[in-house]
Amino acid sequence: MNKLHECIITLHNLVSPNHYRMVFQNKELANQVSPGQFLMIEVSPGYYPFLRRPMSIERIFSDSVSILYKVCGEGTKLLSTLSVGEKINVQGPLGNSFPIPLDYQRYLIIAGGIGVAPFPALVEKVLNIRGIAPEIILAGKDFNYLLCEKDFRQMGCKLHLATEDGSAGYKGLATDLLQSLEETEKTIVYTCGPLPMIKKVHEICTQRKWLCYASLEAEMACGEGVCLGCVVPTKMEIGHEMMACVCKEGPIFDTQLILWNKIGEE
Amino acid sequence: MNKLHECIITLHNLVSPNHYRMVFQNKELANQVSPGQFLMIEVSPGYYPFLRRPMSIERIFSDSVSILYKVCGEGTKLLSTLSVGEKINVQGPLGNSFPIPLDYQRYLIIAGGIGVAPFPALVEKVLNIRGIAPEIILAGKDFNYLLCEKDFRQMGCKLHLATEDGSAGYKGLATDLLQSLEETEKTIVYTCGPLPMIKKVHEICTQRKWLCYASLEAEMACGEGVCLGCVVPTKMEIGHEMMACVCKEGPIFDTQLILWNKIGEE
Amino acid sequence: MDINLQVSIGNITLKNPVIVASGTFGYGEEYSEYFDISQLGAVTVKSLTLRPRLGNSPPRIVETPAGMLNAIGLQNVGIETYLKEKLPFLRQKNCTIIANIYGTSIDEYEQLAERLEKEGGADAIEMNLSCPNVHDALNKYKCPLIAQSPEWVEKYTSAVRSKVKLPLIVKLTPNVTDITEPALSAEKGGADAISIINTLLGMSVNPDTCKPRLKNVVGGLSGPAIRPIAVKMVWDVSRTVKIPVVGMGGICYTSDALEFIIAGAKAIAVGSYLFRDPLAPMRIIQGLQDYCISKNIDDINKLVGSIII
Amino acid sequence: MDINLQVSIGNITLKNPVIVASGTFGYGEEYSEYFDISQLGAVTVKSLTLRPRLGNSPPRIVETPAGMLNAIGLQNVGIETYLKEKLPFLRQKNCTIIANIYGTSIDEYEQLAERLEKEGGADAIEMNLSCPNVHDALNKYKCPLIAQSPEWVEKYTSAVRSKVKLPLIVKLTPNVTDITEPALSAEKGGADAISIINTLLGMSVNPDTCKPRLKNVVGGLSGPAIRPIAVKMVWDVSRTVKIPVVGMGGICYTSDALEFIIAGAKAIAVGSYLFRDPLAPMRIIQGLQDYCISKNIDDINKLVGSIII
Ligand SMILES: Cc1cc2nc3c(=O)[nH]c(=O)nc-3n(C[C@H](O)[C@H](O)[C@H](O)COP(=O)(O)OP(=O)(O)OC[C@H]3O[C@@H](n4cnc5c(N)ncnc54)[C@H](O)[C@@H]3O)c2cc1C
Ligand SMILES: Cc1cc2nc3c(=O)[nH]c(=O)nc-3n(C[C@H](O)[C@H](O)[C@H](O)COP(=O)(O)OP(=O)(O)OC[C@H]3O[C@@H](n4cnc5c(N)ncnc54)[C@H](O)[C@@H]3O)c2cc1C
Ligand SMILES: Cc1cc2nc3c(=O)[nH]c(=O)nc-3n(C[C@H](O)[C@H](O)[C@H](O)COP(=O)(O)O)c2cc1C
Ligand SMILES: Cc1cc2nc3c(=O)[nH]c(=O)nc-3n(C[C@H](O)[C@H](O)[C@H](O)COP(=O)(O)O)c2cc1C
Ligand code: FES
Ligand code: FES
Repeated sequence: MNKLHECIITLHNLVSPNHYRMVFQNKELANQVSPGQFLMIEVSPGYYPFLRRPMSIERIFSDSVSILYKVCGEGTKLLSTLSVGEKINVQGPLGNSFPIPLDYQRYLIIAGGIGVAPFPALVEKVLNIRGIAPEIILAGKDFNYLLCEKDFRQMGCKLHLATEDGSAGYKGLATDLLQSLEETEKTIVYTCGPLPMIKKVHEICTQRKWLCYASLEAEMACGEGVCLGCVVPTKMEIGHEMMACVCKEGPIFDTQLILWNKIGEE
Repeated sequence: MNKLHECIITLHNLVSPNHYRMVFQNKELANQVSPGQFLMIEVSPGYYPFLRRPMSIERIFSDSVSILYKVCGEGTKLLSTLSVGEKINVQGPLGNSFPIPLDYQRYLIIAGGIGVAPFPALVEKVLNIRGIAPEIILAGKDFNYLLCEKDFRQMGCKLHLATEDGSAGYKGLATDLLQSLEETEKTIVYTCGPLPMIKKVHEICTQRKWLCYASLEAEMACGEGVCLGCVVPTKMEIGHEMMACVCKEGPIFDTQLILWNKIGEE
Repeated sequence: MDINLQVSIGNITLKNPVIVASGTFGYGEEYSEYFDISQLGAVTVKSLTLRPRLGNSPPRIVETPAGMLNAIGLQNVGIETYLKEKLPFLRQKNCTIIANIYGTSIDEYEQLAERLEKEGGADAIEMNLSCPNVHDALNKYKCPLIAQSPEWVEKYTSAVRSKVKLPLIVKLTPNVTDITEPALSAEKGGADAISIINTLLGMSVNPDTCKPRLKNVVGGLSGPAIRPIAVKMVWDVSRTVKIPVVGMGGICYTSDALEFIIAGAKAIAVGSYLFRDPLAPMRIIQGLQDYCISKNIDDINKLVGSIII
Repeated sequence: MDINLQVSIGNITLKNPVIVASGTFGYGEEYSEYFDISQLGAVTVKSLTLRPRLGNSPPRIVETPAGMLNAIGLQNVGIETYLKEKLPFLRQKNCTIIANIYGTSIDEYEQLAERLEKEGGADAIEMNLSCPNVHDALNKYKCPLIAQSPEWVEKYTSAVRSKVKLPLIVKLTPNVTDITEPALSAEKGGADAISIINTLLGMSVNPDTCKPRLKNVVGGLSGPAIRPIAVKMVWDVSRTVKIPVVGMGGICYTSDALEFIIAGAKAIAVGSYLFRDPLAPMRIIQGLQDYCISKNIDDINKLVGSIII
């Protein structure tokens, strides 16, 4: 199995202010990936920047893969300057993927901002193996940042929108919306977004005894569990604290296993 | 006078294997430059590479300037990936320019390989102020590397070609051709190319008592005489050795002033 | 032309001079999915300690210009788990193994070395006397390293030397006034080779929060940024000691490896650049071969220290 | 909001904390074509010696990853030509002048300082005890620097201190085991400030020729590559001494300057990055102003050493 892929960029669009979608073609890669996994992308040749950039897999096509990203620093800025037809070196697939237990009727996704990135692929897979469209709480700063809304609708998902400024859907946070959802059904939750949001989702799920999986972020160097740079404190080993690599044991974690009290306030 | 210019690339062509011509537009810059001067070019944003790249001015147009360059390392490779329409940050004009004394009938240029770069602008200027077309010895590895040949012909120059493999013109070196030229006329020589060639041209000119100006190269950081990184040992100050900055006191030097015995074999 | 790429360190012979650096290759499993790791001159494993270590709290890494800071804090499985769970894989792959060890006392280094020798856990031992990311609470940010004291270097080295026959490589820190002093001490102590450089102490601050970017505040700088410093130290040390030098610090391409070898390194190690390009060591092995052919050099050992001043 | 950007060093006040580093700004003439240099906190001139110096043979510079090596060898016009030909320009431009001096003995430093004070040649003196690019023929490549010996640092500093009243800044080298030692010595010797860091020793080899890329073999590494090392040393020193620290090493952007200030630097200097962007200091002055506004800080001095550990 080869994990270093030369891909060809086949689409590269601005999808909302500062956010891009890139599709790149490589059949070998496309055939290996699962929802929840990520890629380490070389944004430019040479040493600037020195490290690759981790990006979630947004969607998986027959011979290509898409990512959805936000320009926040130099690396993503360089990425955004690449053109269709150019080659890009992609390492992956890396990390684990979303578990999809079959004994649920309600699959609930809570996505904040660019945290939506790994979910289109997840929705497709849940549809595929369960025939059920996940329910989604989609939150963002304002209506511009409710990414993938149309895609989710086309996939038949029930959507709950929230914006901080009220420019679309509920005015407030994703977690407020979550609080207001019915508790009755047996529900599995998937979440990704800012850490405080994930933590709050975890707390609500704990109260409700809902299983909750979060896709975490950490600064990464190798993406392969080698450098031990991307750890998060967990109780994955029984009896004592264990530093788990977000890139290897994650990025998807059962939020019950995370030692929340050991994670800094940022 | 502003020396930092945002220019727009208006033309960027491969002119022979590994050699490119780039034209960029900036009226302010175009109005300031003289033949022989050079520019410090930012080949990419960020730190890679850290320094600008020095490039001679090939031709001067009413609102733009051209350079002719050879891809040899990372910097020039990056430069070659830029597209028409993109912006490029250019510092200049820098350094001195070719002196054009009026009391000569014969202006002789000896150019080796990419060393031809500063001469199209010089030819135009000599034509302009003297109405005489310089005579040119143009040398290269093979016929591919006789750059600007057509341009010089169009300008009316008498050309002597030399290639190492004999694929065009005389088979051998520029300096062999120089040796074979007539000694009679009062001649001023301009040269640029590999250092051993320049040195040999200097020796021949010394024998013949011809005034000889060479455009020198040195690794440069500032291009402004500030870092003192680009020096060449000279006798520009009478009585003792003086380290002259190629970027400030040069790049054009009267070859009589260079302390050739202090210049390493490379 | 038949090119000899083999080099010797102590009484072992490496297939070629290209090693992978401790802490950047785990215990070999991950990157064996990328290439046949038995092709390497040697694999240096992540620093081993007597007991497993949790390491520092995150964030542990920050990218910097042409490099990175790390403050892993020697998270590792501990020697016993290494011997039980990691070693068999490396042996099965037929790797030449350099076991990097870290102890908090001479006694711990001795125990680690003896245990490794007894269990056949390594083909050579690298003593990490220079990890910048562990420190006692009392002296929290000054972190004096053993390798900063020539006297201690000699003591530690000779202690371990007296306990094991395995080739002994001593890994030094660049955070010193004169690298030749601890190098000479290591040689005196009986080391078979010096490996330089470990990381340079550094830090980075986030102006938005006014906090250090590393939870541990201080970390070790690696990557191409430090290469000129490393090459200079290799040159200094290789002219000073008689034992071989293993050079590392920012090696990415063949030309970088050549810089170190020509400056005096008998072997070289690829470190952080593995994170960018896991195939870098293989490219370098091929590149060294090609270079020798193009320069008509039949034995890479002839290149070692061939710098012309 | 009215923001105070003024900072004091010894008994002088700089308009703002942004200085330009010695050897990267000449004597001010060249870059005054790019911007109004009187806007700078101060201009540090290229190291001055008693007599003019020719400097080293070329090549003197090599680009490296995110940085450069230089081995200029203190080429300069000498103090007398400085006073006659360079000083008037700086005075006419109304610059705050830091004169950087280099001597080969205590006596030379004293003479230089006295001459400067007598002729009004500077508003502050920076003693360069840390130039890596000058060495006597005997000890050609070891080049021990004054700043590598805390004892000598104190001697040199106190000698000059006793001769002049001008604010005295002592510039130290990062090529030491513990930077706080020479810093404490400089403070004891009567320095008004410490400036760190000078360049790190480094070298580069051309594999094609097997020769060093610098004629002088060894040079000093500067640029963003070394920034994390510099920030760490600024943090170390500023917690140790009571006098102000002038921070430098790879500063390119406002955020870099802020790293140093938050880590403990009262003023900062832009060095090699000037070669890339001569306007960098002006951008940083503006950037500091903007940062203070956005953070509601009315006095930049409140930011100095404000790091939260
Ligand atoms: C498993 C995983 C999946 C991700 N998926 C996506 C995605 O699908 N879309 C998207 O827009 N972003 C995603 N991110 C975040 C993305 O990697 C960062 O935004 C990006 O690396 C920033 O790079 P930069 O050079 O633009 O920013 P800079 O701030 O200049 O980067 C400096 C350094 O910090 C690291 N860094 C900065 N922010 C983050 C972050 N949030 N997480 C991890 N490292 C960071 C960079 O990788 C780099 O090493 C993901 C992160 C992880 C760990
Ligand atoms: C005044 C002057 C005018 C020049 N004009 C031209 C021109 O018109 N066309 C052209 O093709 N080249 C010209 N050169 C040479 C050109 O600057 C180099 O080829 C270029 O800098 C190489 O950069 P690189 O990153 O591709 O190579 P690398 O080898 O990767 O560069 C590494 C470092 O060495 C420096 N360097 C490498 N070769 C040279 C060189 N020959 N001269 C100076 N610095 C060098 C680079 O600037 C850089 O700092 C000129 C040089 C000078 C000094
Ligand atoms: C993430 C990381 C972890 C490291 N861990 C160790 C270690 O456990 N033991 C050790 O001796 N060196 C360790 N090092 C240092 C490297 O082995 C090497 O000496 C250093 O990184 C310089 O090489 P480079 O610039 O090629 O990375 C580590 C380096 C990095 C980047
Ligand atoms: C080309 C060059 C010349 C220098 N000359 C001197 C000098 O004469 N005296 C001095 O004290 N420092 C000198 N320095 C060191 C700088 O002042 C500064 O301390 C160092 O470069 C680190 O800052 P930077 O990374 O921003 O360049 C020189 C640096 C460079 C790059
Ligand atoms: S990024 Fe290296 S271990 Fe996760
Ligand atoms: S390049 Fe700086 S002085 Fe010439």
